[in-house]
Amino acid sequence: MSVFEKLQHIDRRITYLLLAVVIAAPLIWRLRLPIVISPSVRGAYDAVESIPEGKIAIVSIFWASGTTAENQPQTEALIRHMFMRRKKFAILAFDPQGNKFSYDLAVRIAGELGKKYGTDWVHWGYRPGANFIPLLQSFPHDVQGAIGTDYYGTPLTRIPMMRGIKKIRDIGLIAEVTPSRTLEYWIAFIYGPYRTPLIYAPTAVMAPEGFNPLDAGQIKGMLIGMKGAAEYESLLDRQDFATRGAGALSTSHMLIIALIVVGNIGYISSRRRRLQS
Amino acid sequence: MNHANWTVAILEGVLVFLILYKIFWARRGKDLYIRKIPGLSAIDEAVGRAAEMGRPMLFCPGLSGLSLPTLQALAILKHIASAAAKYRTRIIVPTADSVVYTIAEEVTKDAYAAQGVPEHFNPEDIRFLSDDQFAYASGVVGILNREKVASNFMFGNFFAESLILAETGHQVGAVQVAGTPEITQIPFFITAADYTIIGDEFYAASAYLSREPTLLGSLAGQDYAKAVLVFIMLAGVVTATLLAVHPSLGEWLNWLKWFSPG
Amino acid sequence: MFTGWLIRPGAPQWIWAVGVLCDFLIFGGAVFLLLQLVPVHYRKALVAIVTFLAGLIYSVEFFVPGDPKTGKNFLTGFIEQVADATNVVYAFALGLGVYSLFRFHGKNLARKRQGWHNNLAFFVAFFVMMLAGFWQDLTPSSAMSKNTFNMLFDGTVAALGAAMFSIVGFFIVSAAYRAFRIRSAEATLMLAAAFVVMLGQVPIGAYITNGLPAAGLGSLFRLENVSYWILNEPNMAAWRAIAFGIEVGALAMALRTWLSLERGSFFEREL
Amino acid sequence: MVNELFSWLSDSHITGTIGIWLAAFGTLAIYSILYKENPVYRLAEHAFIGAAAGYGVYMTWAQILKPLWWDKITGGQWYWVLALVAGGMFYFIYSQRYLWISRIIFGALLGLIAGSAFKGFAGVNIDRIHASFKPIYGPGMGLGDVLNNVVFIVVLLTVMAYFFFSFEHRSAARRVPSSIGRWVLMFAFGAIFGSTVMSRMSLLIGRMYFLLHNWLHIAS
Repeated sequence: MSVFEKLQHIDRRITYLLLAVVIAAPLIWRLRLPIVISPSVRGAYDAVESIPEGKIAIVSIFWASGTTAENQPQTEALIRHMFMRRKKFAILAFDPQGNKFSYDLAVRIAGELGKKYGTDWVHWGYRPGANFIPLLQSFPHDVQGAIGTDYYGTPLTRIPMMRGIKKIRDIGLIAEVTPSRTLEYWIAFIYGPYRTPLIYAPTAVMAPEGFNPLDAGQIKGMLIGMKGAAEYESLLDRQDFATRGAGALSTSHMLIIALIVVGNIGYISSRRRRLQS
Repeated sequence: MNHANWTVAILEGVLVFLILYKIFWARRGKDLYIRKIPGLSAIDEAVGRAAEMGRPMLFCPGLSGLSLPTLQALAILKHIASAAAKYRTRIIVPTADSVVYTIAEEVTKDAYAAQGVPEHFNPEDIRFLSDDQFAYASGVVGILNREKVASNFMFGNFFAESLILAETGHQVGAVQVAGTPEITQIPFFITAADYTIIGDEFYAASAYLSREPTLLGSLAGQDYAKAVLVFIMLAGVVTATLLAVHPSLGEWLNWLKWFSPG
Repeated sequence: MFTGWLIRPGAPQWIWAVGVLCDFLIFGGAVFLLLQLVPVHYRKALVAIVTFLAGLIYSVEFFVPGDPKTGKNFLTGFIEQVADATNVVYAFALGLGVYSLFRFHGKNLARKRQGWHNNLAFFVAFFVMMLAGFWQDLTPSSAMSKNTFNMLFDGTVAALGAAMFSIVGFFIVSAAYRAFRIRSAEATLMLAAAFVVMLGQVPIGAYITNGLPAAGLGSLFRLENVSYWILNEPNMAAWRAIAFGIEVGALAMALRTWLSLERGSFFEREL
Repeated sequence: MVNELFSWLSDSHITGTIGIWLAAFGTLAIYSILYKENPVYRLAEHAFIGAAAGYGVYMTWAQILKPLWWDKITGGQWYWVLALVAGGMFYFIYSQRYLWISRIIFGALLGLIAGSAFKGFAGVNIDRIHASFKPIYGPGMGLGDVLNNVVFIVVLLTVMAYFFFSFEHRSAARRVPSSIGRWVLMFAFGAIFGSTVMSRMSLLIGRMYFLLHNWLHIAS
């Protein structure tokens, strides 16, 4: 077998091993791979920066264990940013797993930054997905009545930071972190009538849903999958999981591209040889 | 859209009429042309190969429960199971849904009986594996490897597991024919399977394989139905362009709004 | 009978269970006997009629206009019940699936065929997981049952599912390497689109064309924008065209099924 | 005694750790298929199918049968017993003589699916037809818009032309659009492939991170 033929028939196990290595390497060691901030991530960052004093943000959680690799770092970057800038926020989960994950995550970061539950942040707990649309229709008029209680079952009326948060005008930003087709409802029921700023953090497959609304100004910014989270982290000057993960994304994509190129070099060269002989 | 409006009622009425008209027209014995679909012609070759090698075939009817794509997959299964019975080749059908499992068993048993070899039918080869997407995939991967499958057919609704099944099939050296109405999964079948049936070739498959007049007629009717859609959209483009140039025509050319949502 | 008159709400669950069983036998027996009265050559017609009537429920509900205020017509409330009933009836079929699994693994185990320990593992995993589920359901306040369930679920079903799913990542590499060769015009087009879109989505791709301006004509050629354009324009149009064909095909399939024109496609045997 | 033996189950720290080890071994067992089929994979596969089926039985009861059926009967709606009668019809497939009874319930299910197709067709397609009414020229449209709309319409028409089955593609007027359609299709499939890679890789990265971080504590 000539070199060119060999290039066309690399054993698949070798390619698997290469893939495992190029993914593990950026996760274990710090590799400085370039990260370019896209305008949509910058838009999301600016939207968080400009939450007015006295208003709170809502972080809506739709994700579960299946998409933690993409949605968890997005959630983490967003709430870390809010903590850092003293923007108060409430987490609202529409998935039972996401409920627990987002709570654990926020508790951890709050612990790191010395933030207090009830005054700096609050978790509104889990609402079944079936209640999503009815809730979007009811909470703008009466936040405390529609939400009722928090993660622990404490009435919102007894939570310090919720004092004065009555209607949708007291909400300064809504961040939707999701693997599903949920953005259109936020636009239809919240942005449309009330113009509350929205930011969208979808998984990579769902990202095309966001381009049109982004173009139309219906969302202020977007974090596309793990890559978006990595860009956000670099705006926060941090290198958490997403930065490493995005490194691994780059290396794994480069591996695929390199393999395709190598395979084609082998293919073209051996075809040329055959034609010559 | 909760209820049909006039646009929907008329449009669907026209489409239904065209399809039914062509079905009954074909049933009266009219000869119908159907263009060649290479992937479907490959099915017989794949069955023959398994028979020659004396190794089993595998048929995956997709991951969904009972649905229109699954019904079409079962119609294709009927054809392949008949061929399997004719050549006395084993066909293994792993399913991901209990109801689909029972119908698949029926279809296969019927096909063997129709070929006059009911005793060759082995009920253990029609299996319910799991209704969990990836447990199902892990089971099919195991079967593909252990049974040394010679031909692998994948027809029906497939999702993220499509590449797992097709790539494993390729690794064990099976000839693979696949078709799915799930557009996102078609590229993965194209890269890993030998023959891929694209788009609504999937719904043309049973007509193509059986040459049954009802199905051929329906296929011709579908072509007319699609032609109607093409015509509506072309007219829409022309109208929209006219309206963009001469907005004053809006009073006369207001039919576009019949299709507007809400 | 029993569940309707004899047993009152609030009775112990096991009494209900006995009642449901008795009623099942009574009603089931009655239906079974009634069906025996159907002459053999009318059976096919009966099945076709049932199919047609079932199809009428959803189609009539759709085509009859709703009340302008509520948006509902006379069937809307009923179809919600039908949807529930379909789910329930469908759920009872799970027994057939479980039967298939037990038959296959049970036979291998009983005959001690090669690899029977795998079949044993199947049964152990099945019962442990099922019992853990019911245990945590029956003792909602017990940390013990909840921990056990979480441990087993996270450690088996969730973890193995995620592992199997992530294998797609490996297979994408081997499939892309093998299939993306410039053998023909078609293959080259596919390769080119995949190449650009892949690069346009990762940080390193954005880095390659970072020198181009962020706005204006030059920005159109930034990789992430080219990739976005491909996905949003030609790809979306092609997608829509394929989908129209598929939808029409599905509509025709539905029509043939509804009117029992398709019979011969699934079942050959006479009834 | 038994309680003491199993008391560790109340400690979520211990069960969590065991869960992680189970998950890690399971993940490695599944990955072993990448090398070749082997007894470890086989064991994991069988256990996976078993656990998924056990979980499925429990979930079917907890999410469907209990709320939609059992609770209704015990709440006084006795006629829900009939659902069990209908469900029982499936089981006649194992009888030669009464097989046809199972066809009744199959027929009912097929009818329901077929009947809902009209709503499904309209829900998906009317909006898409409307969205395809794109002007190809007009004042106020930039060159980019014009080009995009022309590309859209050409792609839409040629791809649809490819899917006509019963017309012979003999004349060039028929053949050319459909072969352009096929090329466009391949281009689109390439784009779909490329756009899926990132999310699949993200999953794999998540899994690797689980092994390296949650299990081995290598990646910080």
